[in-house]
Amino acid sequence: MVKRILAIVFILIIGLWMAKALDQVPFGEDRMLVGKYYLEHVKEETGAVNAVTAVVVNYRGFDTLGEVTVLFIASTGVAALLWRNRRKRTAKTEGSVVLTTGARLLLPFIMLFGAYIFIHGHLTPGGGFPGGATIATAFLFLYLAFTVYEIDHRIFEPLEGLAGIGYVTVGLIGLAIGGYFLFDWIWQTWGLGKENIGRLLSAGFIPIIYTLIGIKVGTELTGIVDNMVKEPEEGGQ
Amino acid sequence: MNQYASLLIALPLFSAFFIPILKRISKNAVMPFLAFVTLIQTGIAALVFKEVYTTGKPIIVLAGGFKPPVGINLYIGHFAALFVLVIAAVSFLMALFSIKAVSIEPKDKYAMLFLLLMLGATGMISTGDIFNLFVFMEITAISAYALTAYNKTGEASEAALKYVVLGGVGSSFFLVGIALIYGSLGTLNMAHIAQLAGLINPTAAKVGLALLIFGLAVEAEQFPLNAWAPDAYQEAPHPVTAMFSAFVVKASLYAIGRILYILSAAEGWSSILRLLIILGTLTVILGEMSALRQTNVKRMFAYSSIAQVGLIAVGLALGTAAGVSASVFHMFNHAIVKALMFLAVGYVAVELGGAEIDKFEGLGKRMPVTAFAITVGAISIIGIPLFNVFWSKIQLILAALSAQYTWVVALILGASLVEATYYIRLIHAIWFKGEGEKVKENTVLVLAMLLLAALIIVVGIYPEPFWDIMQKAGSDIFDVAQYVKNVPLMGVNP
Amino acid sequence: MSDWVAIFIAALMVISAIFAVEWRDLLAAVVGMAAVSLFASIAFFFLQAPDVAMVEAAIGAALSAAVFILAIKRTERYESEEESTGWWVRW
Amino acid sequence: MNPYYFASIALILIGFYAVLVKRNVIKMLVGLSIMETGVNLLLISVGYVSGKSAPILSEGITPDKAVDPIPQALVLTAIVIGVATTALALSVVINLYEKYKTLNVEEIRRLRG
Repeated sequence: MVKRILAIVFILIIGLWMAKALDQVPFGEDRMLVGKYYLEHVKEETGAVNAVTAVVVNYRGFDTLGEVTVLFIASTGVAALLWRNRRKRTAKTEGSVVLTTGARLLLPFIMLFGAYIFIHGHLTPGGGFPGGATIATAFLFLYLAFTVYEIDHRIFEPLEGLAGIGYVTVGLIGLAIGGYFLFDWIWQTWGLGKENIGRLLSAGFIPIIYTLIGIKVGTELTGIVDNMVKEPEEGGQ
Repeated sequence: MNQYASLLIALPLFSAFFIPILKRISKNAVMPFLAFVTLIQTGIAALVFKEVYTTGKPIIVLAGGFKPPVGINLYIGHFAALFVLVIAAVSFLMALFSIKAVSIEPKDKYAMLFLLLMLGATGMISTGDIFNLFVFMEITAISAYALTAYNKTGEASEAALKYVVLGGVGSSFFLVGIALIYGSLGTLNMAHIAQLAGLINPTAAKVGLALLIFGLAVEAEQFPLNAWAPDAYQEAPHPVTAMFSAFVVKASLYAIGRILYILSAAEGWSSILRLLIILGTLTVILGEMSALRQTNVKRMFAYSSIAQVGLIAVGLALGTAAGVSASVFHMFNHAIVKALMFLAVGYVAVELGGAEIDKFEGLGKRMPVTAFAITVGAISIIGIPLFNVFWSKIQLILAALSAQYTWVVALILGASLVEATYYIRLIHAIWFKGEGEKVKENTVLVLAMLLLAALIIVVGIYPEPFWDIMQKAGSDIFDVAQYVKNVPLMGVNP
Repeated sequence: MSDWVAIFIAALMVISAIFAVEWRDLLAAVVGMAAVSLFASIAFFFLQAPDVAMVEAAIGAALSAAVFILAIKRTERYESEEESTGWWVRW
Repeated sequence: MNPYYFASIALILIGFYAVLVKRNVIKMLVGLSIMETGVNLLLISVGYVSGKSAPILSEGITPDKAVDPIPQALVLTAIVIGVATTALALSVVINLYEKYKTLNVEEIRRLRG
């Protein structure tokens, strides 16, 4: 009990301290500096309508590369930590009829929807991350519905690696063509799609990168789920 | 041409993504591939180092071709060039060691995590953007969590869990700090922040800076948040321990120094300096006291490492150019010494099956070269003249004296005395106790250890050229005006 | 008007967070956590951040809760009662 | 004080409380997740400008009518990083439970001093 009170006092001190500092950053005021630059130049410099996407993929592309890497580390780490000689799924009961048929029927639609989200990332809210998560949800449904279902590791792991290699390669092509790593060569050097800003075929390499991210995020999250579901067999260590 | 320095980031990433495909072709190729990639990385880092130190100008890598503060830039100045080389070289040696030391499956995952740990530290040191620093810190931290738990024993999982919990709290605090700084300045680029630092609201700056330092203190092993360090050092695979001590900590310490000095124009900044100096002092005292009562040598070295890191933090917080340069010198020396010592101890643990102190009895007769390496490292870290750490400790003392912190001098001398106690106990056990059969030592590892030991002695005998390099690297952190001038900021001004 | 909406969402978030921390049944706690994420995602919509709202709903609420539930399935479901005395994260 | 600011600080503190006081490992990770949600909410609130709309520049929304896009980009990154940490931590917990058959941290203190 003493400890709990101590903890609460300590936490309240931190809270007051943060609140005092936040008072100096009033809510709802316009303090944009670099943000204003982004909003004013986003269409001509990247061709994207959704400024957040342009910031994520173009202006702060390094962050996104790092973010994809973090997810890659997580999926690799989960696979490394839960690695055993022999593993299998131990669920006993099949899902109900609704779940099994639903999962079978809905799978292509959910995947199409995920693909739609990440291809339209430069126009509407969304992008590679929610798109990939949607695809992973489809596989999660399959795992819940069928007791013996398992993804094909010979396809998934290399696909994950290939998507990552694709991202780095797009960046390196930018280095070769434009002289900068992650340079948007499609938009800034070739000028493709300048006339249809606001339609699908525009915004330089954003759709390409978001497709790669979508595939990567989808496979990685599915891999994490797969590793969490399978339990070690008796005696297999 | 300078943009090709971005290969420092691109190469490890590309290789890590390539390993799942390589595994399909040949499983045995993974570890040699790891050594090969780190060797190439060392080559690129050496080229970058040569470029920076011959021209005297930093290399600025612009991601996506946007000028800062609009785009993210990498700033490879004198400090970053030096430490990127240290990181790559240590990684190469540890990759060689991994071939021998890592026997637990899945090795391909180990290789990926290894490369990404190296990538994260490289990125932390070279980035010029405060949020990008966070991303690279998380890359480093998350691969470090996974590598800590890699042995899959109960103790390793426990150590990793401590690390995850502290790291998660730290990264949340770091983000709150970023929110405060961004909220009051509207920019994330470090040079731009430094340029506008005079305008920042003092309360927001103080709290934000303190939160950023607390966030980084987890990785930098400063006092209240370093409970994970001894456990993780003890339980991680041996090459990984050496990497933690040699450069993961150093990268975070650099980040603390950089963030501290870019906001030096803010009002009330010196109170943060005082906070950091107190944290560093407590870290030194507690680290040395705990090291005294350890029986596991790896854990003892871990506490010793924590104490040295505390000294570096104290040096960074002195607030003078001499203090920062001395800190950088100490970082460099400590990186070499601890890489050598953890390599040697790990090798002993692999060969003799454990790192308890009784395994070290008679080591002088059983594994003479390894014993010699440990002895050189121990003597050096105590601060005996003609070894490298002596010079950095002297420089730290001089800097503390000129900054009027006499008690820091007492702290450094006292720490050296305590170190002498426990290291001499270890040396005694190695050379004057016990007997045993001779173990055949691996040629590659012997060469690696002799190389590092030779480097220690060379720095110890000819410190001047190295001290010149360190002064340049130190002023790279301290001289913020020059830093702002070096970064090609485009005029986005309030 | 929008002030009241903000206060309402904020209160919901705080209440679900308190429940998530205090419930002894870990599954319920995870559901509480997912509820915090969902309300946060609604708050993001009101704060004009639809991209973030989508990611928070898809990743922060759904997948992270799923991963938690899978982990609970492989460990145990109820938190033990006793109160501890020491600080865990220390040397 | 603004309700969103209040909620984000409250979430951070509640999460931190769980990490400090709770002895159940999964409960601590729930606390960390709540903390991360609070931080994300704080970042978005800092970037909000009252009376402006989302930074998607179609259908007559001009640059001076949109909120700051940077915090939103940052939070996208932060959410993904948070999930990555959580997943990794949970696999550590699974390993821990296999070895010790308990989730109580007081019972799994093997590493001391």
